[in-house]
Amino acid sequence: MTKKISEKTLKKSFWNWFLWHGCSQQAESMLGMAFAQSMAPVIDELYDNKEEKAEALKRHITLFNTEPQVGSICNGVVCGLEEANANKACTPELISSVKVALIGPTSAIGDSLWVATFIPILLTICLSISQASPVTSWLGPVLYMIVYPLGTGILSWNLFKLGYKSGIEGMQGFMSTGKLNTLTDTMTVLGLIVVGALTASFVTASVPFRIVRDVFDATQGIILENQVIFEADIMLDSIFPKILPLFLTLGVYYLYSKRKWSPLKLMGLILIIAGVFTFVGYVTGFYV
Amino acid sequence: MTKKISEKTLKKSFWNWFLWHGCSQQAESMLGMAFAQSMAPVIDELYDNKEEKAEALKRHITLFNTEPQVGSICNGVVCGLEEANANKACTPELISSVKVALIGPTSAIGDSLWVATFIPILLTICLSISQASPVTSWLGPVLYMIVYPLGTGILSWNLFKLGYKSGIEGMQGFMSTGKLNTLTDTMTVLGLIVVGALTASFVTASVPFRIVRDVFDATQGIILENQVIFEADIMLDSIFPKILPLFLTLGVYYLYSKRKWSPLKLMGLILIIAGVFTFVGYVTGFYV
Amino acid sequence: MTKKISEKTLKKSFWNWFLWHGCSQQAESMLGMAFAQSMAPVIDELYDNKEEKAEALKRHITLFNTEPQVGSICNGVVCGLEEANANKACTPELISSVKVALIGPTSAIGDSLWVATFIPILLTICLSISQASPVTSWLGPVLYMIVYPLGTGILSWNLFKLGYKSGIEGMQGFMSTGKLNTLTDTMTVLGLIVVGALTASFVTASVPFRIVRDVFDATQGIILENQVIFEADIMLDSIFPKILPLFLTLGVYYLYSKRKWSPLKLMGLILIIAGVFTFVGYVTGFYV
Amino acid sequence: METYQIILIALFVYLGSIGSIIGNTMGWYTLGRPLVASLVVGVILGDVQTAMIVGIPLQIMYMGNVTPGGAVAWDLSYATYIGVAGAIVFGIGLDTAQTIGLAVVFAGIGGLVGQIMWNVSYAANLPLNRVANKYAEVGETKKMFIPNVVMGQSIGFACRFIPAIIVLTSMTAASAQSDFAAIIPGWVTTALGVFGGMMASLGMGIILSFLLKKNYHIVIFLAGFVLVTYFSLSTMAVAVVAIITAILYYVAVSNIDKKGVA
Amino acid sequence: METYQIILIALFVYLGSIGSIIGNTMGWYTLGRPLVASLVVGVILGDVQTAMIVGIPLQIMYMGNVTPGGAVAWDLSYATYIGVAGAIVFGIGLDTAQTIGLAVVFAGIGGLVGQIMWNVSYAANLPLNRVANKYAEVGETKKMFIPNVVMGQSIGFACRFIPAIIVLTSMTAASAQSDFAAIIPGWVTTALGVFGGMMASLGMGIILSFLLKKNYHIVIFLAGFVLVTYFSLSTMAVAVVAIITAILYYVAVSNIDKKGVA
Amino acid sequence: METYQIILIALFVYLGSIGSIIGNTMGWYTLGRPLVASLVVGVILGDVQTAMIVGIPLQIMYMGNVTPGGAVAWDLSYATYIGVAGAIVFGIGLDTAQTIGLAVVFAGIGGLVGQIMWNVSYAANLPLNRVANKYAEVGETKKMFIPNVVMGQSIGFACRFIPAIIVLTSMTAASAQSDFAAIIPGWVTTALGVFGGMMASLGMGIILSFLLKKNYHIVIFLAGFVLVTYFSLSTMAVAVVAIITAILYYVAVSNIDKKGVA
Ligand SMILES: OC[C@H]1O[C@H](O)[C@@H](O)[C@@H](O)[C@@H]1O
Ligand SMILES: OC[C@H]1O[C@H](O)[C@@H](O)[C@@H](O)[C@@H]1O
Ligand SMILES: OC[C@H]1O[C@H](O)[C@@H](O)[C@@H](O)[C@@H]1O
Repeated sequence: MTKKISEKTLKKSFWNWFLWHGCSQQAESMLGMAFAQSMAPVIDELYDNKEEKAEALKRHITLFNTEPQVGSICNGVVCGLEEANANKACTPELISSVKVALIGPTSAIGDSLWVATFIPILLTICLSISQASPVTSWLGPVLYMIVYPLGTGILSWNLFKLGYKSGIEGMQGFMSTGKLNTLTDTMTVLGLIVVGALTASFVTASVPFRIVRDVFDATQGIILENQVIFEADIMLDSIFPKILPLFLTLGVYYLYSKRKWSPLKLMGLILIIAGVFTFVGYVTGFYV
Repeated sequence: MTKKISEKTLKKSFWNWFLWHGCSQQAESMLGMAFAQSMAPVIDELYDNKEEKAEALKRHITLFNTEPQVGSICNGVVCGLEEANANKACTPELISSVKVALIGPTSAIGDSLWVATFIPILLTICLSISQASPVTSWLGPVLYMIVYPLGTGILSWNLFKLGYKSGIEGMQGFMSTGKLNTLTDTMTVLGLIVVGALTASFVTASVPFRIVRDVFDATQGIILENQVIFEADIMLDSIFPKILPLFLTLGVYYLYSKRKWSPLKLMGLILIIAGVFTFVGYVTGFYV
Repeated sequence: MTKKISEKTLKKSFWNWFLWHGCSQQAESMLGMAFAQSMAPVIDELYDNKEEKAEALKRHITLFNTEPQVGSICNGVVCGLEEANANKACTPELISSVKVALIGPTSAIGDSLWVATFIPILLTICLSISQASPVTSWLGPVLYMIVYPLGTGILSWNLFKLGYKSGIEGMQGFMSTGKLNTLTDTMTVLGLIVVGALTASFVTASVPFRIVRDVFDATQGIILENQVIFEADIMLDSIFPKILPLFLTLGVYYLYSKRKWSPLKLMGLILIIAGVFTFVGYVTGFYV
Repeated sequence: METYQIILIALFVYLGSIGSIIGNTMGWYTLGRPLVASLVVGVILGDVQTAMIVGIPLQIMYMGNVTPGGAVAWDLSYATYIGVAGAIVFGIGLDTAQTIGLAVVFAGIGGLVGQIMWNVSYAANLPLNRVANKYAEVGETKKMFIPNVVMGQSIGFACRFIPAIIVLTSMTAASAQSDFAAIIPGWVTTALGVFGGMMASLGMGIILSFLLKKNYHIVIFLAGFVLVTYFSLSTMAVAVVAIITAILYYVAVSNIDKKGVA
Repeated sequence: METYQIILIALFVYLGSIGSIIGNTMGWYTLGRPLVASLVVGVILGDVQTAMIVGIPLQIMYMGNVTPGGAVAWDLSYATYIGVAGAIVFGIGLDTAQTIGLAVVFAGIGGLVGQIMWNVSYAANLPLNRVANKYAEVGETKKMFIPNVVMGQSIGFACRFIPAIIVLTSMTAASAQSDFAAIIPGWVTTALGVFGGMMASLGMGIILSFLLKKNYHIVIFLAGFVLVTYFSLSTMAVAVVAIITAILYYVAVSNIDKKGVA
Repeated sequence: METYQIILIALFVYLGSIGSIIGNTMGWYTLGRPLVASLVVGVILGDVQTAMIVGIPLQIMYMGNVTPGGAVAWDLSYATYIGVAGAIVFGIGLDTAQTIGLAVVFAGIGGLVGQIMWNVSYAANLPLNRVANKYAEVGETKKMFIPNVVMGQSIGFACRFIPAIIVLTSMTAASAQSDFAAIIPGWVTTALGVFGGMMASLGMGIILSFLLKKNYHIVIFLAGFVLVTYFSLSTMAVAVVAIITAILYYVAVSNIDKKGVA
């Protein structure tokens, strides 16, 4: 008899993930335990003896990571694969490799499109509502508190179901025709453009360097006091607007990606740069 | 002896079309009778006996439609094909199928590029001339009355001749190498971009919903009267500018294309929406 | 024993070019003599007897042209090819054909990207520094005098070395896989976009034609004096902004490229047009 | 309005209507445009300046008028001739804004009447196919103009000229009632303005039904849309950008096809 | 602050922190956002208006906060709850700009504490893997919630709630010292503002490390960048443009692949 | 001007001219730019401030100067040195606008003389090919500098230095006539301004003749054009956009070619 995950179990699996994906996050297995907990009810339903359950659990407490809200599609896909496996239409190896393959794209897409794009846009709208009038400033956060969790929840659940339905055939069809590659490439294009825009919009950095002097105006024959005769930021921006945030971001990328610096170390570096810049700013009269 | 349409007959055919393409428009054959009248002199010259003429006429009073000004290229093409047919180098079936194939692209391109783009641009220029000074406001329409008919007439006649010259070889060469497909695709790209711009430029719709209240300004300790604390339009536009005209247009498209609503019915719907919106606008104080 | 150009000789060849590329420019061989002088030390080192040297010199005093700063890559490439030739790994014919092939792309790219784009950008920055305050207006030119020659020199030398290193293998690898074509096409795309922008930015031309009249304002019942009721430039720009510079440039292109007019003749034509336009401008009250 | 003025305007209503005997190029697309129509009415009624003052906003309001596939959503010709005439006849002594308001209202009435008459003529033309067929059966090339021009235009003329006469005569009669402008409530003008702006979606929607052949085509449409909204381009600018894009698209596809074949 | 207020705020600091028991959607991404957090603090301390006045600039300053791959550079939840509470407690009698300055400083302190505590919990969670493993070995599906939820959240709660209590209590104690605001030098506020703006680069840089797979990818990133700088588009506008581009890219690549195969 | 000043300026006219002995990088493209030239003249004549005041507008006016394929439409070096010197010598007591007008006129005269002299030297250099050929025939590598540098630059020096001396001396002589500025009619300045703006088309047109290889290339050129006119980008911005486009184009074409081959 073909095994099938019941609707109730799917919901249980989803909620386990949606609420508790971040509870035990750490550097070893990242969201591994949370993923295993999400799979627990599914495993329970699909497999009959302890050995099978143990094996399934063990493969899901290993390292896993994703942006959890958009990444619920992974849980859905794995539900589908486990179902197929229980029906001997899939192998544990395939399950593991698909899972690992999904880490990259779902993390990147989720972080860049949902967390870094959708949230700021929604916040901007709510902010402008709050700014309209001090009396009704509570309207903005209230709206956000309703729209964001509700919208995200619905999205997350639908992605979960989508993943489950496309399941094994979906994945195989995709992989054989090279469509997965095309889709991943497309998502990368999307993500890169958006992250470029985010960098330009949200990273701020300026060289607080300014030369101020009294100058003699020959045409009028008078001395003009405290004229700004050089402003580093304006010059840099006239070469390439926001060049500093760009290089800062690329620098961080380089140190993180190529030099394997930890985020903590990077944070320290940024703190130092910020300190130095502030200092220079006070010395040159940029800040007063 | 090879048959050839005389220059005079071509001109006659063109004028029959240019002046009288719209005279008997109706839902059964659309511009069918007009097309037959345009072909009448050509048929007269190419075929010798009544039977042939009758056959040719009959195939041209059937359904035909196009944007008539740009679409005169169809008449030209059919002239060429009839000539070829009279010389046994083409078949009546090919003529009919080419004619039908041309309906779609020439209608769409003509409507979107000529009627919906060129006319408004020309009108805008003439409008600004009229607006320059009340004394010379007549200059705008006079300019339009000269430039538009003349320019369109010249274009139309040249497209007619172009169609005639490329004729059968042109069409066949095009069709065999897949060039026609590429050209149609290209024209579709062109048309779609332009129609997108037109929708954004010319369709207007706003939600006339506004919340007005007296608010207490805590920082100044005074009551500000009749403050607009919510304006639906501004909020919608901050999400996606002109989102309403966009959805209105896509809605009309959907009802027309997928639900087969008639334009009359759609017009009624729009009238109702406009009424409701106006009503809401008065109730919420958007209109006064 | 394999022959190799010494570092010292390469430097000598570069300096000969960098300083004296323009010394004997004329219509017959353009920069031919300068190129030969640049190759002279290389030839001296690579070949042993007078005959070989004579042959090599003769092939390099023939016509050659390029934008000399970016075009130093050609000298580098030819150094590499001569070295290969001295080692029997290349033929004189190949050297000559590669040299000729490089004239077009390096001229066009150098002129459009370096001379016409980089220089104006750098000048714009320096200009804005000079404009900041009359006392420090000398800062702009001084900055330019340092940054431009230094930057260009470094670029030029590195392109020279790059050309030398890729040398024969580079050129052959490139040519066989069609990569050179792709690169040339890419550079053409780059150049064309930039030249388009330059034309719009730096070519200025306006039709100084204006109709000025007293008009009667019916709404106010008064006569408004000297109203501009028609301004050719504004109308043209509302059709297509900067249409005149566009057509002027395309006209010059046409006359130079298709009608083989000389630059001097074109200059005369432009002088006449400028004269006529100025005249019309004074007559219609555009200039006063 | 004098009788000869009524007859002249009604004649132009006919000539400027879709499918009139002078062809759409000179008729519908020239005489039928509000900008031109207002000049014509102004000349006939002897007040070009007022005519242009109301004609310009009407032209702006109806800029997006397209009639794909015989879908005449709004009879522009009727709308403007009646609208401008109404504004001149009833507008004496009103200020500019009020006069324009009047024009919008009368244009609304006119456009509606015109739209109905278009549908009447569209139906009335159907039997002509029988006539054309009879001639075609016997190869009477010389007689094809009878169903198309003679009959078609008799119907067309009747459907435009006569109702226009009626409407214009009623207006003349009503204009005795000098406080007419005061009767029209403000919301009518507002509603008609809103309606006019929304009507442009009809033409666009129908053109889209020809152009949207594949699902992803919607994003090309959107591209044109955002060029206006996000990049603030004019229609003309988008047309230029679209032509550039289309040519590059054509060259690219042709090249790829060539390579695929080789 | 009263004791119950301190407890309530500390509770929200925990709920709004990354990985709390109500899930990041409702916690970190909703309760943790400065805009929402300031409302909550305002309600608890009974001064919504002041809370929002400082919450809005904090939200703008921390807009670009992303935490890819567990890299929590800055604890937003901690930062805002402490920042807003500090501004209300110490800000009595100050003008708006000074109050906001105070909020930035306290948010700086709070964010730092939060960032440290995140790293503590991140380390403290490591042994849980052993527990999970034990249950997994014997197929105890029903007990997977013990290491993940029960143990994970005990640690999480301890790491957020307790330090928050300490910080808030100290603040309450210190607020006796009424000229506190005067003690904070201007450069601290400035430096923290500069730091906040630069910190957004951390999130971006780390996301980039996932996305930049080939060298030329950098120019796609740059394309998004210049759409903002040169074309003045908003993030939303770029997102729309990016989606359009991506769909066209997908269609184009799919078509070319099809042709290449055939 | 004193004799030593005249000699110095004439020397710089030569050094800043196209193909001088210090190379175009340091000469034509550095000393020859109006911005630099005006500083040099200012230093020599001891009035840097006035020199810069007229140098800046001259630089803006001649920004688009390119000389593809030896087509020196306008001798920038001559133009500015003479123009700035003229403005300083004759401009005493004039206001800023008048001084700049003077500079434009003298730059016009200077540029024309320079343009003529360029053509003279371009012709005079022709026989050098014979000399070079003779040395080449016998493989005299060491002597290639004779025709190129020694002879070429004797001609170049003669063609620039001597006429510059003459022009500058005449100017000095004429400056006795103190109302010189009044003699120059306004239309001369206007016409020269118009001419200067149009001259940039010469450089562009000639570069285009190298770049426009296929018919459709014109639309790529147009794309750059409309990025400036419709999208209001600066030259720098277009350069960045063009580089992004070019790299993506290169990657796309390379990929398609690879697929076509496989
Ligand atoms: O859509 C093509 C064409 O269809 C019909 O013939 C008429 O409505 C024309 O106005 C229109 O241009
Ligand atoms: O980067 C993907 C993902 O990694 C971790 O799980 C957390 O930092 C999440 O916030 C993040 O979204
Ligand atoms: O066009 C390439 C090149 O041609 C000639 O050598 C000179 O006019 C140079 O200034 C120019 O850069």
